Amino acid sequence: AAKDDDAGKGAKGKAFTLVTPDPVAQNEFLKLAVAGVKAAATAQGGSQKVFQSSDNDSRQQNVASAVDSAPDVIALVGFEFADIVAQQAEAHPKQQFLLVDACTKKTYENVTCAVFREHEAVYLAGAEAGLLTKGKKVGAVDVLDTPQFRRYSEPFAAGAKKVRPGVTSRTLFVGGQSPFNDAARAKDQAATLASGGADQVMAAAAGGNTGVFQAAKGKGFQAYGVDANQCVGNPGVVVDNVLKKTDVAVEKGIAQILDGKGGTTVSYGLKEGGMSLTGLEPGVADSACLIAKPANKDVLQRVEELRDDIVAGKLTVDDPAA
Amino acid sequence: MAVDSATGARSVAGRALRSPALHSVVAAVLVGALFLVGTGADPIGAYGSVLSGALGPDGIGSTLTTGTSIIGLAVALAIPMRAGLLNLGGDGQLVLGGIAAAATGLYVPLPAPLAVLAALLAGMLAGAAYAALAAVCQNQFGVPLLVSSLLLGYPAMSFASYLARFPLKEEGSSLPQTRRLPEGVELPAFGSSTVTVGLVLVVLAAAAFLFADARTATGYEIRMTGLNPRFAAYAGIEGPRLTLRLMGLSGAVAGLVGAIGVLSFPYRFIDGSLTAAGHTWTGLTAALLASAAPLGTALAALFFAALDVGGLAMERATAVPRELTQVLQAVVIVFLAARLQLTWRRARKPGPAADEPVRTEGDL
Amino acid sequence: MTPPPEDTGGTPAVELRGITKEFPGTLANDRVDLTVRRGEIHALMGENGAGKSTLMSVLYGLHRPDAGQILLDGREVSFASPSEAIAAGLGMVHQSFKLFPSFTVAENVVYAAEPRRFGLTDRAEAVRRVAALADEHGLAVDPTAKVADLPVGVRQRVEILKLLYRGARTLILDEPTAVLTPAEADGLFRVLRSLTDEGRTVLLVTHKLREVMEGSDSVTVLRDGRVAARLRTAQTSADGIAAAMTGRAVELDRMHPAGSPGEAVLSVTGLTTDAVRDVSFDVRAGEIVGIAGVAGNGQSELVEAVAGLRPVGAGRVTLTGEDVTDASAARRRATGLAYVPEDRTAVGTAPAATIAENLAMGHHRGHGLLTPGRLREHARVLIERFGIKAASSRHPAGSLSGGNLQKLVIGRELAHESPLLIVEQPTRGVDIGAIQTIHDQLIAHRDAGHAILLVSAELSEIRGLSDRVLVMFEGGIAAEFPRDEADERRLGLAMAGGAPEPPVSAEESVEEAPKESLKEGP
Amino acid sequence: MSVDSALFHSALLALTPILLAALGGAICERAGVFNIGLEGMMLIGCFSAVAGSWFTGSAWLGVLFGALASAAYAMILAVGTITLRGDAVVLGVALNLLAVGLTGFLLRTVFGVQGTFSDPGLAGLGGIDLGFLGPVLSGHSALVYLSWAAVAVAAVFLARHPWGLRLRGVGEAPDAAATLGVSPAKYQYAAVLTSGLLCGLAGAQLALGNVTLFSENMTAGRGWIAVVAVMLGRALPVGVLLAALLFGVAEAVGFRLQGNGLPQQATDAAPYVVTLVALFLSTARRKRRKRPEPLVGASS
Ligand SMILES: Nc1ncnc2c1ncn2[C@@H]1O[C@H](COP(=O)(O)OP(=O)(O)OP(=O)(O)O)[C@@H](O)[C@H]1O
Ligand SMILES: Nc1ncnc2c1ncn2[C@@H]1O[C@H](COP(=O)(O)OP(=O)(O)OP(=O)(O)O)[C@@H](O)[C@H]1O
Ligand SMILES: [Mg+2]
Ligand SMILES: [Mg+2]
Repeated sequence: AAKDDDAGKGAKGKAFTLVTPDPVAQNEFLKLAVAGVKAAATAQGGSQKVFQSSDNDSRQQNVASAVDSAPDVIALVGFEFADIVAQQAEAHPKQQFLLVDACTKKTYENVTCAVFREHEAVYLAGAEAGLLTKGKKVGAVDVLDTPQFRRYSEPFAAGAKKVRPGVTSRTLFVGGQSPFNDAARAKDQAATLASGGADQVMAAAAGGNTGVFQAAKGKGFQAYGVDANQCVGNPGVVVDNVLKKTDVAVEKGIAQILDGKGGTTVSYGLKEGGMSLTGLEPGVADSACLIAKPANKDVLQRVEELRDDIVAGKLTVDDPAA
Repeated sequence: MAVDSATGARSVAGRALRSPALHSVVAAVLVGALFLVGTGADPIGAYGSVLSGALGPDGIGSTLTTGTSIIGLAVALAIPMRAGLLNLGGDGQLVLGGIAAAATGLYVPLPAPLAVLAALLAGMLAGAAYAALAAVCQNQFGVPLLVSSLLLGYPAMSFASYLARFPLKEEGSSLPQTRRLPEGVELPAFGSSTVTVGLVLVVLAAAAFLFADARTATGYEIRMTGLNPRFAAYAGIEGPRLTLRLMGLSGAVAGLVGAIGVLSFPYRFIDGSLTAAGHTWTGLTAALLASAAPLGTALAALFFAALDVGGLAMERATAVPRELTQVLQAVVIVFLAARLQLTWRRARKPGPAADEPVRTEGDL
Repeated sequence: MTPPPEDTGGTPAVELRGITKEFPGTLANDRVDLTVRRGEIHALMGENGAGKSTLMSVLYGLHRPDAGQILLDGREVSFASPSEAIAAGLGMVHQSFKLFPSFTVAENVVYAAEPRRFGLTDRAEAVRRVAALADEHGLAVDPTAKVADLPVGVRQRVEILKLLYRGARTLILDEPTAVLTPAEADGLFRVLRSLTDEGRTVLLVTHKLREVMEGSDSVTVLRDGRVAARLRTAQTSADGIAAAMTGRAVELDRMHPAGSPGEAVLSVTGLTTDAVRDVSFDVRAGEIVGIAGVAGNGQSELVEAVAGLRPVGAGRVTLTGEDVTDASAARRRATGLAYVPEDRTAVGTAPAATIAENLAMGHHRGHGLLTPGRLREHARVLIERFGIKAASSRHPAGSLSGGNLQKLVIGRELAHESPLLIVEQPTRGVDIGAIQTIHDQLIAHRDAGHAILLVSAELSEIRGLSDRVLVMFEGGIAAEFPRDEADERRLGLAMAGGAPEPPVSAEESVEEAPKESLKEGP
Repeated sequence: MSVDSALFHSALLALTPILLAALGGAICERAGVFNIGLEGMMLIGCFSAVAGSWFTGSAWLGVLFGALASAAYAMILAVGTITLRGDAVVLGVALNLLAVGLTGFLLRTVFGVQGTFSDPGLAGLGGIDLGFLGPVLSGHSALVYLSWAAVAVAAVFLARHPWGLRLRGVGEAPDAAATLGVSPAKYQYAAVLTSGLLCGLAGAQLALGNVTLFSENMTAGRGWIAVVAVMLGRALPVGVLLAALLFGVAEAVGFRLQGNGLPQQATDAAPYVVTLVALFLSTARRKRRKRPEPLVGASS
């Protein structure tokens, strides 16, 4: 399932290789990256390959293997690649790299970065939660206690407090031996939040999100998904989703490099359309998200105002990873 | 058993052909082929890409790099296993070695080459001390080593993770990782490859183990303890002390592997990255497979490293998931555990329960 | 000397015809015929490895014969498992007891034939039935006691109760008296006789000529898997049976010349540890001190405490003038102690290691590197000196026969030339030729000026070798005899705790010590 | 629902898979087979239960499928150790490894996904409302109640049923059992298969009860905890229950403390440390009651 080449046999088109830090599997974020590289291949009339890694060893091996075949652009998603890309970019100055969701410390001519300001969209989701909470308690389930994951919990609390002073929040971490995939523990953590009174829960538990939604169904609270429209698979419990448009970042980044404008860092937030909520997107009516319900019209309206403030620079959201 | 060096090349080849390990590998490859055919894949193409991916010019470097940690951990776990002791806490010792090396490398006020040495020593010391703790649990508190080492492994990983995320963390990074070690505080690599001097250190450790096992009085005592602990105790070999020392050595080698990991690219401790690939289990498996005989352990570990790397290459080149190679590994062991006994049963009186550790004759 | 089968009259209780059983490399039973009349006590004799246990296992359904027939009460039967044999009225007490130490007596007896109530084991009923059965046959046992807490003699009774509980008409006993005092053995024979009086049949494997002469009605002797003799006990003698067993005339009791003791090498004062109470004695250079006693009276614990393998509770142990009470086993060996343990496979060797490696133990330090060549050379010397029959020193020690493995252990320990040698059961399970070699070596070792502490359950061995005999009973030293006063009657009396017993008359065989002590499960 | 009852509720949920697997391990232990492969058997149970539920549309058929598949998987251990006399530790470690590879491989080939398989159409085990039992005990899946029943049945079976007596005898002295016509191999096979079944149920509870999905390596060390629970509970069903309860409560309490400012790493480590301390205490107590042990086992 690693190879995904729909061309590359004799065609003179451009070649792109995407290396993922983890198996793509049900990882919505990585699925979007794959969609992005496919879209770029279509747009550029080229071919693409996807190498999936699972740990630091395989990441290094996959990047080395990608460099060996010298495609036009090697796209990499995830902060895990920062060191590896820096090393390879220095060793292979002719090879173009697109690093999505992270950047190298030093800048390189041949490394283009795309980073996201997740906290902006999470803040808006938090605002929805603040407006919707009945018991004035919200919460978040994070995979691990890391700065990256705190971007999904702290702005959530901040957004809720912004619209509803007096709201309290709590964050629990999945942890354990298999934190990214332990749906049972994620479910248990979410249930714990619920029994503590939280009725709006941000689900940033990666593979464990399913567990959070299952808890939401059982305990009757509302949840917020990430990366994809998770309302569809979990009808009736998901209010909205924080969307990180990796596909856009990958496709745009590749185009940018081919245009000769590589070597820069582009930051994607609400303003650039790189972060969003399902509720703020065009097809919201068919999204199956709770936010699309007529009753939540006011909520959505308030969130749109906040979004406009952030886009206009009138409101800044603190970045916990900064 | 003592390896008889006086055997001619012909008998070595003959022994290899008759070796149950080889038979098990062949059987596992056949089972894997059945799997492949069953899922509609081409076994020859798949195995071909495993081979070229692991041993071809592009792959051999990766195999040796992965091999550095797998061989190191296999040797680490084989050392106590030679005396019949199972150390299930390799992950914890590995990670403590890594974090200790990182902290030393970051803070020790020494010139770079000395700092590398200090970091390696700190890693070994941390691993040794922690593994010895498991031995103390058995010796003093009567908690079986298997359980004490297993249980102690988890808090060690949590502790290292805590250090990486709080006191030692790299400010501004979204990864739970320490700062990069200062310039020059790193193990030199061979040319432009990813293979570092770490491989040499690990091979030296394996060689020292081989020598001690086959030629020294202590190695002899360890083997006899493994074969019959009551015999060893009767002859005056003190079990608890030996356990403590062997666990210390085992932890030191595991810690060394952790330190090598940190002193190699990307020159920092990243939470979870030392253990994510599961090299400890692979190493344990290699040691079990070879009944902890030093040469066999190292060879089995290298074989598994090649499978690991080749599996990823196969996944890149064909539609076959790399899990296949993991299945192959396990099937080899299942066959070997069963086959071994078939050859073994003839030699010994049937006992009521299969509670003795498996021993092979000599090496792989 | 194979006379025709006895004219028996009536259908025999058990008849084996042409039983053949081959193990890889060993023809254990070769066309064996055996006829046991109902109501008799029939003894089966033969040297180690003659095939006695194998034959009984075939009868009991533990082994399938390669050829031959089994007839019970004239009907041909064929058992696929012991349960079928049990159902047909057979019962067997094995050479080593087959009991569950953590279970109660009642649970051991009813195991696999439990009384039930509402589908569950009816424990009250089990206790009741076992008590009744014990009463009926005069076997005093507490059904609720845990077997692990019982002395050997009582465990023997539990084994017999197991058979009676299953309604066995024919009882097979494999070396039942190996671990009993003479008095206990007599008690056992009284029980067996009362059982045959009820019409049951007893088939008895034993090495003790005295028992055969006094207790049995007829005897079958096996040699090398074949029947060597069928005898009516009343019409034969102990010498005759011994000759039939070995195929030659045997010198049954050999007395070795006395030693000339010098300085004390080992002094034990007030030693107390598990199962040992306040024991004091000396062993002097050039002297063999024998410790006699029924297994389980503290001999093993005493030896382990002296060898440094068991913590000493109180008292003092001095070795060549040095206080080693708290020293490690290694320290004691360095000070001057060598030790032949009673269990050569579990303690005395690593059977999976090579013969050379086993011979190296204790000789392996202080000579630089241990190369395979040096190991082999060391092995070659010892193999030659002690006449160990081994194809190659590279083979696993576990491939040696019992006697040769014993020679390996004894040779290795003698080669230490330590001032003190402790030997436990040196000839257990070893045949007559090897016994004589081992005895000669021990005597030579003593005459070279070493002190030897000998523990043996075999009275003839104790008497033949020792310059002084100590008798252990219930953890203490019950009696001490100089060489000349240590006759069977006195020793037997002391071993039984001084209880009166009938005088012993018949001779006892030399060649066999009890095969197994009571080694119970984990 | 108060926080405390929620705590015990979630502790009960978390411990059920561990308890079921540990019960299987205990039965093996009593029969004299050291089963270190609980983790792998449980993982096979997870996958097979999800596959069974998905393809039949019935969660209960999924449970059945999980139990049977896991039992079939346990046959490898049974044949390897009982018939071929292989080393139980080697085989157990291999089974754990094999299960990870096998389920990952099958996840891709059967479901065409990697990582996690979940689908709204996947039938899970619902909670049963037994309101009269109160908030802690009510609302669990049927397998949770079954696990309690299994403890009781196993306890009575081992202590009082004739077969339980025979099984314990086989574990204690196999040749003694054999001479009374009880085949040790038969009982050991039965024990290993039972442990397979129980691990299958444990896996089914984890994948269809605790959550409704399969993800790679989802057992995440629970099988190893079960091995520890067997040891801590001394292979007694009730002891195993208490050991699993200790672990479950330690973990649930850890979860709560996490929200109160304790770092996640500390709460992750807590259940293992608590278990280790419990082991210290229990062995120390046992030691004190026993007389000093010989360094070399005595045989007399
Ligand atoms: N299971 C077995 N496999 C192979 N050989 C065996 C087996 N059991 C017994 N033998 C061999 O068969 C022969 C007869 O053994 P058996 O145990 O019947 O002797 P025995 O007369 O009872 O001896 P002892 O007096 O020592 O008890 C011996 O050579 C023994 O080594
Ligand atoms: N259960 C068994 N399985 C396999 N081989 C056995 C078994 N028992 C005995 N043997 C082999 O049978 C042979 C005879 O063994 P046994 O112990 O009966 O020797 P022995 O005739 O008593 O010799 P010794 O006089 O040295 O005691 C040995 O080679 C031994 O390894
Ligand atoms: Mg016999
Ligand atoms: Mg013999």
